[in-house]
Amino acid sequence: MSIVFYIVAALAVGGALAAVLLKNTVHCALALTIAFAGIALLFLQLDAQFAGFAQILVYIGAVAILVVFAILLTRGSETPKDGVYGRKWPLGLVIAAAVFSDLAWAVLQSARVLPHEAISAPTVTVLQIGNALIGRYVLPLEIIALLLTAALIGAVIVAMHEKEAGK
Amino acid sequence: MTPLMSYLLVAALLFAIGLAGALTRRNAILVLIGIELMLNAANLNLIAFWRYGPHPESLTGMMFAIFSIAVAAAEAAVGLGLVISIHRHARTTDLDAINRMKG
Amino acid sequence: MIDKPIVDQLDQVFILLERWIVSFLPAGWQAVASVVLNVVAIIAVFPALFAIAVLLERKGLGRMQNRLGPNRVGPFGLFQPIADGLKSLTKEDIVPISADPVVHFLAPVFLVVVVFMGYAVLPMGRNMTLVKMDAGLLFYFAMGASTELSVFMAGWSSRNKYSLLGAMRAVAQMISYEVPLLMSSVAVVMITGSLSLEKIVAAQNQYSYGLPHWYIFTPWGFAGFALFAVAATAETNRSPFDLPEGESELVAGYFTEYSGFKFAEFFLGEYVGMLSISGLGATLFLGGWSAPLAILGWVPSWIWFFGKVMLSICVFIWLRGTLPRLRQDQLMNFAWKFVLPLTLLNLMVAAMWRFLGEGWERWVICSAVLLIAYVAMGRIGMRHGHIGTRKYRYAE
Amino acid sequence: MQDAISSTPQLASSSITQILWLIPAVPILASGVIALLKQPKRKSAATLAIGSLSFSLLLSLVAFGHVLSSWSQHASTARETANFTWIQFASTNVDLGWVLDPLSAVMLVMVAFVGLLIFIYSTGYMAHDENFMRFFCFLSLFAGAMLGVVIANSMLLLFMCWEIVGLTSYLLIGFWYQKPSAAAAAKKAFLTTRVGDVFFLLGIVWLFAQTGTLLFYNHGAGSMESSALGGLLIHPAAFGLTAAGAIGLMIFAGAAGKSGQLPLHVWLPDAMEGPTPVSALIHAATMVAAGVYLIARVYPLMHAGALLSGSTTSLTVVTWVGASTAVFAALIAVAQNDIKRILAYSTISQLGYMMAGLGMGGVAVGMFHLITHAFFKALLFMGAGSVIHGSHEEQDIRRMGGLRTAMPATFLTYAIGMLALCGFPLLFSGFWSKDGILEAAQHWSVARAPFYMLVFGALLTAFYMTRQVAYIFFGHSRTEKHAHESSRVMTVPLAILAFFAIALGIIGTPAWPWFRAFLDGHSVSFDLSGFSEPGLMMLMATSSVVVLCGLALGWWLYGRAAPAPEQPDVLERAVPIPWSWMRDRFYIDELYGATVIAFYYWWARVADWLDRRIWGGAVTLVAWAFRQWARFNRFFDTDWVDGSFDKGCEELATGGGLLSRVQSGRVQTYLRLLALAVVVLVGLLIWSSRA
Repeated sequence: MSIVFYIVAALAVGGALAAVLLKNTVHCALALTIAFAGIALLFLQLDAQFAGFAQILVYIGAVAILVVFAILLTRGSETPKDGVYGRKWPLGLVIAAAVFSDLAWAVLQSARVLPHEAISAPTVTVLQIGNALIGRYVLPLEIIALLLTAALIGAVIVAMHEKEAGK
Repeated sequence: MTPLMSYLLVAALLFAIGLAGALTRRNAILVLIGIELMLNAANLNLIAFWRYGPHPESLTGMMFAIFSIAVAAAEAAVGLGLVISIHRHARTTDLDAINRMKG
Repeated sequence: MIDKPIVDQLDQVFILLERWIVSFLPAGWQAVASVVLNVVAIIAVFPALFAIAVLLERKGLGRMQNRLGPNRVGPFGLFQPIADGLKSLTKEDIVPISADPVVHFLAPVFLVVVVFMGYAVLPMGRNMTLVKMDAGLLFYFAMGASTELSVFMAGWSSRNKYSLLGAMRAVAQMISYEVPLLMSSVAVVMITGSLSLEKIVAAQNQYSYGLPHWYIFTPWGFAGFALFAVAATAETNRSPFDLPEGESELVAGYFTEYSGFKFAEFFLGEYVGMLSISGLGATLFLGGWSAPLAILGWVPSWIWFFGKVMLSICVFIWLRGTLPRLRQDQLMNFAWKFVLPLTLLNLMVAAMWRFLGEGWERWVICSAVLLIAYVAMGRIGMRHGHIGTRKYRYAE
Repeated sequence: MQDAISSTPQLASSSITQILWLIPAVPILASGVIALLKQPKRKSAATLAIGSLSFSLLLSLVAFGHVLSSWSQHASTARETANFTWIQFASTNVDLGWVLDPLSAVMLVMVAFVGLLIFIYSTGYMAHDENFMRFFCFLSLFAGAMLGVVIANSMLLLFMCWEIVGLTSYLLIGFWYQKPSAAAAAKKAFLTTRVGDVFFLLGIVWLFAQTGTLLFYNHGAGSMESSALGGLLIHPAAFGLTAAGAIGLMIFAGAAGKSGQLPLHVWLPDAMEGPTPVSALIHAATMVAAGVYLIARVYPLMHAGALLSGSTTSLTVVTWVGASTAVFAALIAVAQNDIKRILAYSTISQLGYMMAGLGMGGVAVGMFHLITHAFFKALLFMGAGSVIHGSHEEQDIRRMGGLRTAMPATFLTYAIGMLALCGFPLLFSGFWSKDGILEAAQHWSVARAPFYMLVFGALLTAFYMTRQVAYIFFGHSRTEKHAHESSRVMTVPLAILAFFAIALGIIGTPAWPWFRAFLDGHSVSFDLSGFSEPGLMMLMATSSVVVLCGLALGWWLYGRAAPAPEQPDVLERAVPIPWSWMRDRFYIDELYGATVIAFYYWWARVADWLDRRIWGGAVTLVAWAFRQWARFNRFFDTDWVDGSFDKGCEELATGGGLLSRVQSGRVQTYLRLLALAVVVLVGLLIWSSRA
């Protein structure tokens, strides 16, 4: 496997670990963006250009900012006095480990089935994606449109300042 | 180790890390972060399978990933909105303290 | 007529140069070398442009404000940028104690990196793009979107009320203007049918009766360019939208706590961002490296590209000198209630434009729709704005 | 009332039959009005009662005249009936109706006339009694009921009036209910007559079942007419009796009860507790006569199928009962000291005579003695009443005496009555009516014994009456209380009755047997040849001799040497044992007491024991069973059904509790569970795909 994959994978996993383990919430958020970047690179490495750029645009561009905003708004930046982790954190850890072992076991077991050699890189142009979106996946597209507007309005209402709503 | 298996392992690891984050962290936002990570792990899986699947030209995997990204964005927005409103009511984002929905 | 090959050679001078240099290296390294060479070229050219821009801005503003501007250092103040650069390098780099050292340090670096990443896809001349990417525009906007993060990192890490407030304002502004920026460029994509910038320029590089097919000369194109310009200025925190580092109340906005080289980096990041956004604007609406007139075809393509970029820089400077600063809520209202709706409308008009077919009807209809919408939105939308004459209250 | 007038074949029903029902109705109506009057209206009550009875008397006389005229024209039994259907069941009709024939006409006149006299007498007698109103109310009710019995053509109507008569006798005997002895006597009278009435009712029902009709005379379809009688004869009943005979005996039992014949006579002497007019009217003249009248009315039934000897078994029984009663009662009367008890026993013995007369000589003989007896017995009772009244409520003859001078009028009328009762030859009615009976007894083919018993009875009658008169009127007064003569309102009816005691004999002499002809419905003419019948003169001689011997014996024992007040009776000294038997009424009461009453008590105790132990036990048992069942139900319901239900709910609740703990409200717990579930599922998947 190419060196690049290891580097990028390490970047993503490291970012994720940092995001989970760091004390300061803002640092976690930034670590998260690194993880997102790592994953985007993985996408690119898998020749999914559009997905990678979309990932960068959506996650790093919007979600990260959103998370940071949320942190600031809820004064999460001050480190909580009674420890960062929840009460029964070891249980969580154990369960996460169990899940990972399951998944890993599944992957390893199915080694025989998975294809070995990398197939020729499919040249995916944006045009094809456009056609696919409008052609085969027009319904999901419309639904996603609807979902996004609903989420937009919903988020606004949920977070609206109580005063207006309370009037 | 085929490339696909490595990708899948990375995705599984990411998923586990996200889950650990979600389960252990006290702050609500960090739980959301954990969830975002899990979603990304899933996307990675999708793209990996698409890439090493039998006929990648059908674009299903990638399209699916793209839609999942869109949905995840929406979900993040709503989730954070909720966290903010909870914070306004309960003055805290500590998940252990927020148990008003107790049965 | 001048010999075709000479023009071409002149046109492709940089590419030929690069190829010549790379040929010295062993085969294995050539690919890497060419990439490195290109990157080095970009990193060299655009900071230089930055220096010129800074000089131009200070001289231009001065002239606008009826004063000379810097003319001490070198003839007519030409070496002022070099002086500034030296100054920033030598200045002491103070980091507040309470600041978060890692993030504080990373913010400017991240900003510069991300901004320069944007240049990878810009077509500076005929087949002079670093990476000929199919979804080039998308890549550009992906990189563009990351700048906000660095602004936030800067603002927050310096643990200073003003800087945090400034960062928040900047981020809010950049986010709200990012959507119209994207939407107006989407119109262009819709017409050309591809995200790759080369195709877009190629589409505009045709001439009929000597006039180029630039998008700006179409109703939706003109509206699109106008909105793009507005969004671009907001995106780079320039002139009317430079609230974040509004000197009067927020000292220097999110980079108040920065000094020395990090301050210079922010400055660099800002101007390079301005250059890249104007480059994009040129490629999208002004035909990139295509000549304004058919007959001027012999002039090398990159000259046209850099000419247009410098022209837009002058416009930026001109705007900075004339327009007053907008208040935050006016800014936001303007974005969400005027610019965004118009861009969406512009998308529709572009669609109409594409399906109405040749002929004068589509000109009339499209322009009519756009004009009406502009007037209506302007009057209705902005009525409560009552930007009237300023009234002074003298102390009694 | 649906008035279906049905005339006998002989005569179309005249207007008098139409209104015959008024005779009983008016006195009953009067009694109703008196009952509703307010207390102090004494005079109006008396006038109302006497007025109503006099109206009935008048109407009876008219009816008598009518029958007399129709008899004289057609020289056959003039019978008119008026019948109607009272209730109509599905197929059978309950018919009521009244009949006017010589028998009922005579009785109507007798009852009304005697009743009226007694009413007038009792206004004087009861003047001082505060329950004057009530007395007259009961009396007029009694008179009405008695008249009803007389005219009844339907067995049911007769029975109804019969019961009302029984009721009024109870009420009048127990008139002074404060006295416990009066109340006991009333109850005794009522119960004993009821015993008789039970058989009477059974007879009625049997008759009705057999003949299908209640009416006596109904144009040939009546029960007393030949067609029905024929049917009755062919039906065999128990003990070799024909149906007719059996029914006749049953009806005779009812009559015996009412008329105080041997087995059921015990109530009559005790009935003397009632006021004297009551005794006079009811226990001398009318009510006791009702039994005899009843037998006369159903005579055709009893006489049906008479063999050659002219007598059926039922009539033989009647005769024997009558004769034995006559002798038995006379014996007891000899040893009595109470003035009214002596008369009561003499009534019983005379009734025995009437029954014997009916049994042997037929309706006319019996009825003639009944009529004459009614008059002189009423006279004797009212005389005794005036004596008691006079001697300030003193009833024991041993403490009376010498009233001959104190109460001359009463003495004179009483003497006439006594002589008529004994049957003093030729002059008095008693002689002729008793002679008829003796003549019938003589010719009775079945046996000679009754004749000798009746002759001995006549002797005894003469003896105890002279004893009584001697004790009361002759000798010197044995008490210091000064007796005084009764007022005119009491002595006048005595005189009238005395006249009739003498006069009535005429209509029954053999020379001019008017009464027999009238009743039997054939012509009669006055011819002395009647006397010339063989053995008649011999019979009259023997009876006269017997009577005179009785009188002489009586006068010899009591008349001459007025018995000393406190000494025991002359006869008692002579024959103490039989005397005590006779005085104590041959211990019949004690006999009954020992047998019937004892049985009754025993049976009551048994019934009580049964009731408490057996039925009570059964009921408690059932109750107990139900309680157990209820307890089991409750157990089943609460412990088992509810119990299991509650337990189920508890389980649910605890389960719910556990489950709710899972919903801890903390998001992360949910996430953990989710993840755990995934792990488990994947584990399962792997495990299952292992094979």
